Amino acid sequence: MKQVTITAEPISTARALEPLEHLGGGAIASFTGIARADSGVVALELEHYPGMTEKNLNALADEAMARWSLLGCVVIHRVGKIAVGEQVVVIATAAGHRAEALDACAFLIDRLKTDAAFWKKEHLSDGSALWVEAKGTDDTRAEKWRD
Amino acid sequence: MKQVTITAEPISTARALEPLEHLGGGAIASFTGIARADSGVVALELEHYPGMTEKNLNALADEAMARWSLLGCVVIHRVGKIAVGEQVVVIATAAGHRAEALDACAFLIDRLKTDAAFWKKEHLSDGSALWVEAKGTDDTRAEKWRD
Amino acid sequence: MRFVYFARVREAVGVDSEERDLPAEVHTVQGCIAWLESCDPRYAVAFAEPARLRFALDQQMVAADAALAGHDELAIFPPVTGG
Amino acid sequence: MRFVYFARVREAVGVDSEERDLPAEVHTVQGCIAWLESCDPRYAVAFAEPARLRFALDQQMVAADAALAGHDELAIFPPVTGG
Repeated sequence: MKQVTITAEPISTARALEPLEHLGGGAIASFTGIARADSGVVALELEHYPGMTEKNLNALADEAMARWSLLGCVVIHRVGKIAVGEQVVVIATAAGHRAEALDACAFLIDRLKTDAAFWKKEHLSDGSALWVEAKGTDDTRAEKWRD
Repeated sequence: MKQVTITAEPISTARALEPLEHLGGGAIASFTGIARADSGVVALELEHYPGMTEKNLNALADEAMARWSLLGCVVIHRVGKIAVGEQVVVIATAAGHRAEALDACAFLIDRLKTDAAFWKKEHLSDGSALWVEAKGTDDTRAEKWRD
Repeated sequence: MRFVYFARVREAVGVDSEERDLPAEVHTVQGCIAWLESCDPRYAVAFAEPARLRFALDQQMVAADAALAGHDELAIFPPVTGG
Repeated sequence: MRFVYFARVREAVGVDSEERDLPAEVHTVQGCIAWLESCDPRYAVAFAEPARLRFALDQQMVAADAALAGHDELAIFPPVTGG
């Protein structure tokens, strides 16, 4: 079971977990990314490359499914304007045992950060906005999954 | 924010995540353990040591909170008879960034398996029941968090 | 001393817990195990595999050679299997 | 060739996408960049930091020296920052 969704509507970890809860697996892991109120940030704006971003996420989900023999994998990413406190991304994985579910979940969020065509802008309380810079630490974390 | 619960009632990841969703963190991770239908298993029965088990879980939660500067930590473990497909344990962590939330969540479930006073019995479809043996691989995974 | 048992050990002993006065010569967890085994064969069955026994004194995990002095409750159980 | 731009690059170029006929001597992604820069100063601004540009040909990530032959769409954008 694989579900990849890019949506401009609010997303929810609880709803993302539902399709994974009755696959017969003994383990489900999830990661939720939330818009943080960093220094004056009131909202994020997420841009993506329609078509390519879906391909990126499907490729990552397929890789995780195969590498960890997952029973299920859900990747949901919100786009457009996202208020502080709202969910930006939800990853959820189901597997027979915990190591597979946990590792696949960490893999998916680490690699999504470096491999999927999304760009994030921060809207500040003074009305200005600035594009978020890619972080070297993201590359480092993503790199550890290549072997 | 720390919540440790041992209960004989059904538990839910969605409800466990709620108190973590508005702490201002950018990352929430969760792990859910589900009773698996292994070879003839129809239900699990979880026994615990009232008093000591709560201390074990609180000690693990405190250690995770301090080690990864968590904003929140929820550990919920069900006891008593648990039908196949139902949730046995839910761990959820909230932190500023993903590495802390993910690592703390993995730490908590790995160490819960070796450090918390729970014992699991499998009820089989033929009416028999047997105690689950502790696994050496659990010790190995728990060991990697000691430094 | 109050003894409490869990899981496979509890089933083999046949009770959840019991209160017993210890002989003067019993000073350690291991001493309790040996003494209980001498009291009744069901303890010998319950404690048959020492490598698969764990102990807690007043809800703190301890080794088999731990001293009983100052403690009220000894729990005897198999390795834990939660989660 | 259809050009598409995202994020900071899109804002600097001023359009989401555009269709342009390439001169015969432009064969690579890097060649496109140099040629666009020669067309209008806003491309020079958009492409000012080559180390912070990424490219995709028909939605496949490619390096700056990738050949254009057989492709219809070149996307130019900064490093991704999703999640």
